[in-house]
Amino acid sequence: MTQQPIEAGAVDSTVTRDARLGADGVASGDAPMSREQVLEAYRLMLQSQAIDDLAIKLQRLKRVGLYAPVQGQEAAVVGSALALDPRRDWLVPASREQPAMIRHGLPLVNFFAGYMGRLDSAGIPEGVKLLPRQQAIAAQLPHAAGLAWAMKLRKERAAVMVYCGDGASSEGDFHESLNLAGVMHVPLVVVVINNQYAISTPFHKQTAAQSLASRAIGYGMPGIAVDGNDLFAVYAASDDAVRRALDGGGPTLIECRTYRVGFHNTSDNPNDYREQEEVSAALADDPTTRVERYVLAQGLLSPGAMAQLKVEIRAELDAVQRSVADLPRPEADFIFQNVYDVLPARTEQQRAETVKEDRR
Amino acid sequence: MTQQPIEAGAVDSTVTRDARLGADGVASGDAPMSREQVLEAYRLMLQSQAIDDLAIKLQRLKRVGLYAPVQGQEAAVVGSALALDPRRDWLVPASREQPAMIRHGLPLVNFFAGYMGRLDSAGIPEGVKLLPRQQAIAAQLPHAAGLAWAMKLRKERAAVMVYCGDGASSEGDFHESLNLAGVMHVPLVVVVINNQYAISTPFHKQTAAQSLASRAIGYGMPGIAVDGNDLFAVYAASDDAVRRALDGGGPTLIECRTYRVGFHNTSDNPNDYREQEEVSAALADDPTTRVERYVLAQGLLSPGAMAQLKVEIRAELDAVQRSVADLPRPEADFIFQNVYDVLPARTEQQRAETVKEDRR
Amino acid sequence: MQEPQTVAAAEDMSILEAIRAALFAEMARDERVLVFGMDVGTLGGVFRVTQGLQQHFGGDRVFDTPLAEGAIVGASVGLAIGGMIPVPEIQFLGFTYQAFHQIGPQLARFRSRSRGRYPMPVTIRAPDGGGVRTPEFHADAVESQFTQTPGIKIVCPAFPDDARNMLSMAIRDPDPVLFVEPQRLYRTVRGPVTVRDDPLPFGRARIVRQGSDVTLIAWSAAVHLCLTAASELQSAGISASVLDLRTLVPLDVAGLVQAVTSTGRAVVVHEAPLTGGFGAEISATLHEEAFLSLDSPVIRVGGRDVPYPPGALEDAFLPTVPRIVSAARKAVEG
Amino acid sequence: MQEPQTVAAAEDMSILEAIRAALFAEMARDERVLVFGMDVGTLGGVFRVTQGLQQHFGGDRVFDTPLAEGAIVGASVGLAIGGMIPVPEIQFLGFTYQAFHQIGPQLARFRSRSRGRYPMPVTIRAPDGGGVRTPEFHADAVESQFTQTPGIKIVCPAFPDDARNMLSMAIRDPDPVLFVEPQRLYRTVRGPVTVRDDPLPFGRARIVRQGSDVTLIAWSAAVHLCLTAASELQSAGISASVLDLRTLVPLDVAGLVQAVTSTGRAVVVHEAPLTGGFGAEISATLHEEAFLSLDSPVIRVGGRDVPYPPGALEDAFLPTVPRIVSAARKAVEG
Ligand SMILES: Cc1ncc(C[n+]2csc(CCOP(=O)(O)OP(=O)(O)O)c2C)c(N)n1
Ligand SMILES: Cc1ncc(C[n+]2csc(CCOP(=O)(O)OP(=O)(O)O)c2C)c(N)n1
Ligand SMILES: [Mg+2]
Ligand SMILES: [Mg+2]
Repeated sequence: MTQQPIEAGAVDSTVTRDARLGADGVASGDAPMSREQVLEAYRLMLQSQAIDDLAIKLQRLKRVGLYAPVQGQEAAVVGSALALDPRRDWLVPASREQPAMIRHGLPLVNFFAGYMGRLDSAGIPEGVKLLPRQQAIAAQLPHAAGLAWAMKLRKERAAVMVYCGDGASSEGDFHESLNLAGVMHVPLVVVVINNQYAISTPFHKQTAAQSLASRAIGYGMPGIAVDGNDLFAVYAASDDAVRRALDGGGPTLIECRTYRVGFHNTSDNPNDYREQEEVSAALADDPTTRVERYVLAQGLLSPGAMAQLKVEIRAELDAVQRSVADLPRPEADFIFQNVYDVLPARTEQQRAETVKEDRR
Repeated sequence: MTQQPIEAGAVDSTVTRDARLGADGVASGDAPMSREQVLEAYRLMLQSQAIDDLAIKLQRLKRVGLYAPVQGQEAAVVGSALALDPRRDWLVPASREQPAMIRHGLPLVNFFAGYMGRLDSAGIPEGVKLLPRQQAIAAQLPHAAGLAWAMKLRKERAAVMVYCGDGASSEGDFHESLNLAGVMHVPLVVVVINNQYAISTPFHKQTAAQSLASRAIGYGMPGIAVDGNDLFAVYAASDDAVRRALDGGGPTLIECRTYRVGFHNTSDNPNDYREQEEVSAALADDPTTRVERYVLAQGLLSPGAMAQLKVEIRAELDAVQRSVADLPRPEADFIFQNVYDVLPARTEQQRAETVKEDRR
Repeated sequence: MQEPQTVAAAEDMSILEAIRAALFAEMARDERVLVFGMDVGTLGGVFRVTQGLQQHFGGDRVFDTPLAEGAIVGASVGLAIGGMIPVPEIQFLGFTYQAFHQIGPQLARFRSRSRGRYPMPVTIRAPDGGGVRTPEFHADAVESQFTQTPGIKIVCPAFPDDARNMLSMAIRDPDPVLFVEPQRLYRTVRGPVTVRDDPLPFGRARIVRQGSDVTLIAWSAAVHLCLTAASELQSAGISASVLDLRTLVPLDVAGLVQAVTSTGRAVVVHEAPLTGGFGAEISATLHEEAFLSLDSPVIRVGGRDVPYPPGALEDAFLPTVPRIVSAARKAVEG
Repeated sequence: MQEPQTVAAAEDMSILEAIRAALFAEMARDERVLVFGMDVGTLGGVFRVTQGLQQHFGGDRVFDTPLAEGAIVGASVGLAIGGMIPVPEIQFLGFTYQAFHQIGPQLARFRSRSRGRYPMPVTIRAPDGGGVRTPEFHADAVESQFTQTPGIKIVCPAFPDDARNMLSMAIRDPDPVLFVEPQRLYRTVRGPVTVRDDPLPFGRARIVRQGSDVTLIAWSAAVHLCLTAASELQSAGISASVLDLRTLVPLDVAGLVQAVTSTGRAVVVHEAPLTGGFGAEISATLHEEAFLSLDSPVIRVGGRDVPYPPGALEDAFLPTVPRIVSAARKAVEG
């Protein structure tokens, strides 16, 4: 063992891609997505913006508790999720990947029911290969590694895509699960949405690393950093990674560099910790606008059809939201459901008490 | 932020050193250590072997509880520790760095008292800049990062060296503390003793990474992998890292590749999980033998003086061991000492009870 | 349970202001005191508890850390060894889960492991508790989990005055302290704060309301539920004492026994799930120490034995005033 | 508390053999069962509990993992979602500290968080307990810490028969189970093992010795201390029952009450530090549920409220037979 040659510098597994869809909406090289895919992506990005707007409005009306907007990260989230086949692959969200969850099969009603406290309707339907949002930062990563491991053990041809943030990359769970995924060589795609902030903490206070993708080398997997505002670059990297996973090539780490344009969540005020100029710069490079320009330039939609689409999206959401508002609120004993397969006797007694108290 | 250029591959911070002191005991290039340092190292390595032998013997006689030998790792442990100035720098051990702890100032009596249950005498004396051994794998790493941070905040010119194993590199604590050390840019030297095993688990089941040093890039610090059986290579890398730390250059990760020749500890039997050939190969490249050949070839010691030295070392240890055996065993209420500055009333009552019971 | 001498005139503050005042005072008093954690620096904390500290004391003494609770606590151990007095914040007590291995087994034991060489003057601050419809984990009141790892003290103030003085005491304490801040009360409970220079040591419970029929025992936000319940009980002709435990470790066994002996009946209230909650310790202790003075068994009112639910349902989970009132009635009337 | 029907003849086994037999049986019965953790594969575990499993079932079903407890438990969550039945080993219960954030807040809550979509048929095996002079952490009996995170069951067998049957039950249980193995008893306690195909559900305590003056309550290794103490008490003219709790969650409240009512006196014994230990829960529950049947208060005998000491001093820390005997005398004689 001591005789093994000392490596002449570890091999750098970080690959970098050139920009594919620039801020001007012009694609360099062949588009990695079909026209249908581009339109699906565009629709999802628009829908994401509309959901942000609606959920924030509902939060202000106290009909939604807390909401964390996607704004600015649409290309990163949508471009990666589109590389999955929802009937085949699994999606493991952190807590800011709304369009990915919906694209993967979470019905809009269930989605809004979750935010609006209609808990009986808020579950993930049977058959939808999706995990619930995770509120403990990075805790979903080992789950995803284990799930990918299960796919491998069962010889199911399926990939697992898991999301986390730049902040999450500092947690022990990040490290332990990527290392495990590497050594078990499981079909996992880790998408780090590096939006430059963890609440108020900027990326340069999160780590001294130049890139998070560079961590891949320490886990023996390929890593790639892409412009997270470039739909095509994100999709191409994700598609590569999913294919590799399906072909037994093991896990991949993808870092999408983007920017959290909005507040951290509805109880945050970013003016307390960052300059407006920074936000303006990011706003000037809105990822959806890039796609919109492309869609128009390529004639995928006419300006009229585009305007129509936006109206439709908002109308649909509003209808859903109104139908959710009509759903019943959960009974008090909801909290005892699904704690165990069969409630322990003592807890069953607490349930009975709760029901009685609630009736009073 | 999204406008920042996507890096053309992250810079690889892993530097590799050529062998300095080969298996034949011949140094290539200038020796990085003075004659006195080589002799000090040689003595410490011999002493480490003698401690292994004695402690294992005492364990078999049930006078020591459990012992984890250093055998095979002497160059890695001694070469790194020698780069420290014990009056200036701090040493944070894992649990298999006996010669480093002794070199850093832990008196032999206290050392043996710890293993032999003479707890009243087993402490680290005031002024010795050393932490106790750590039984929770990797838990010492954030302590060391914090300690180095304190040095920086206090503007003390001091480095902190912390040890951990290849197994430890998989724990979340490893990641969290290296990332913290990187971003706080603290004077820390992390020495990973990669002895190829964590109990029975070989390195290739621990991680898919080619090198642990390669992880440094993900924390924004320099990383270096050295032949851990090469005293000069280990020393040179450690000395560089300590200097960098003292000069405000931040942390360094050093991976020493070596081999755990002995059992994991006195209750382990390595024949259950590895081939004898592998051990024989490692035995054939004993790091102390390398130094011994060098010492003889350079005429630093005559064969007679060398034999004499070995006798002296064993005699000293035996005397210490016998004097420790004469020390009193701790009283039952030792367990209540140092739990708090002042014991809570209820615990004080337990202490009184314990004393009473013990007298019965 | 007599309070010591006052050294400054009382000032009206919220709990949040009281905590901030203590941080300012201790940082000014001792330059070894450091405040750090996620978002505590530039932002001043997600609740703005640490607002102004970084501007006042500089980025070397008040800083934002990476998102890693284990490292925040683990680094505190090293900072303490290096001569500093760390006051780390864990953003919510429910994220001490991530640092659990560095709290009980490391921070709490380092004095003992090092045979006294390295005391740990570290104060971990963390908000907890329900009633404010936070997302999952943000309300988990898991203080009792730290009572199984001796070496750490657990302080749970319910009033601005205690928050102010006990945080100062915690920071000056040579031992580690978990300082739990009731987030629901941060801005809603105001009261007079009198800075004490030589406060009583930890481990003194306080009677915050005198009564003769039953003693309601609580700490943290639940103290205020008990006060409300006591008022309701008063209207029903039941006179209830309220005992604020203030610290779980050290536990004021004598104070507990005295308070309960005077009424012969007790109800203990906490937000954590009932089973394994610290109410069990209080009940067991009281039965051991005051069995003959008890006219009826100590009744516990806790959270339900289920995971903390989504905000919309937290009232079904939490101890409520009606539940406390009916437990007290049961204690008194059988 | 009647035991169900036998389906195979009794065989004499150690606890270790019983556990291994259960693993073999469940892996053979259901190919979704996976065994993994540190050193469980090639080596067969540091105690050799899993010896032979990898040879028999192959490296895909029995494997060594990296040294990361959080990932071991966290991956189990994902493996369960993916349709497997994970039986991870944590090398010692004292290293569940490192996985704490993945056990209570994740594994235990996943069924509830996913509204029933993802049940968690995961059994975490971990040895614990003192008396064998292990290094720090290796003896920590921290089972009570998991009683504050509902959703997980806690099983603590003391006899080979229970170890065998309850491990099978745990693996077949759709909910997560923490299965605590008393390392001190692994090879020292032997007894008949009868494989039951349809065992009683969890949550049934068992009277392992009948007596009339006092009930000694315990689980895990402490049951055997209580049996020894009961023999000693017998010589002194005191007739003691011993109740083996077997599971902490679910808790057999009815069985507890019945066992204690019949003697009117109780002592509860555990290895964890006294304060916040599960003995408090037992005591509180008994007082709540059986106050009028108690002739004297429930007495707790636990570990001392200090960190687990080095091996040489563990007897000063642990509950011992003399301490149990004198507690029982006090319960009986006042
Ligand atoms: C373990 C844990 N620690 C702290 C928090 C509080 N918290 C919620 S979001 C957040 C920042 C997350 O940053 P990042 O991972 O970059 O994701 P982003 O919010 O940018 O999408 C923090 C600290 C938490 N939820 N979980
Ligand atoms: C947190 C934790 N998990 C598990 C163990 C049990 N254990 C003791 S030593 C060891 C292997 C350590 O391997 P490595 O870090 O390579 O150090 P080495 O023993 O090779 O020096 C393990 C798993 C432990 N002590 N701490
Ligand atoms: Mg972020
Ligand atoms: Mg090793």
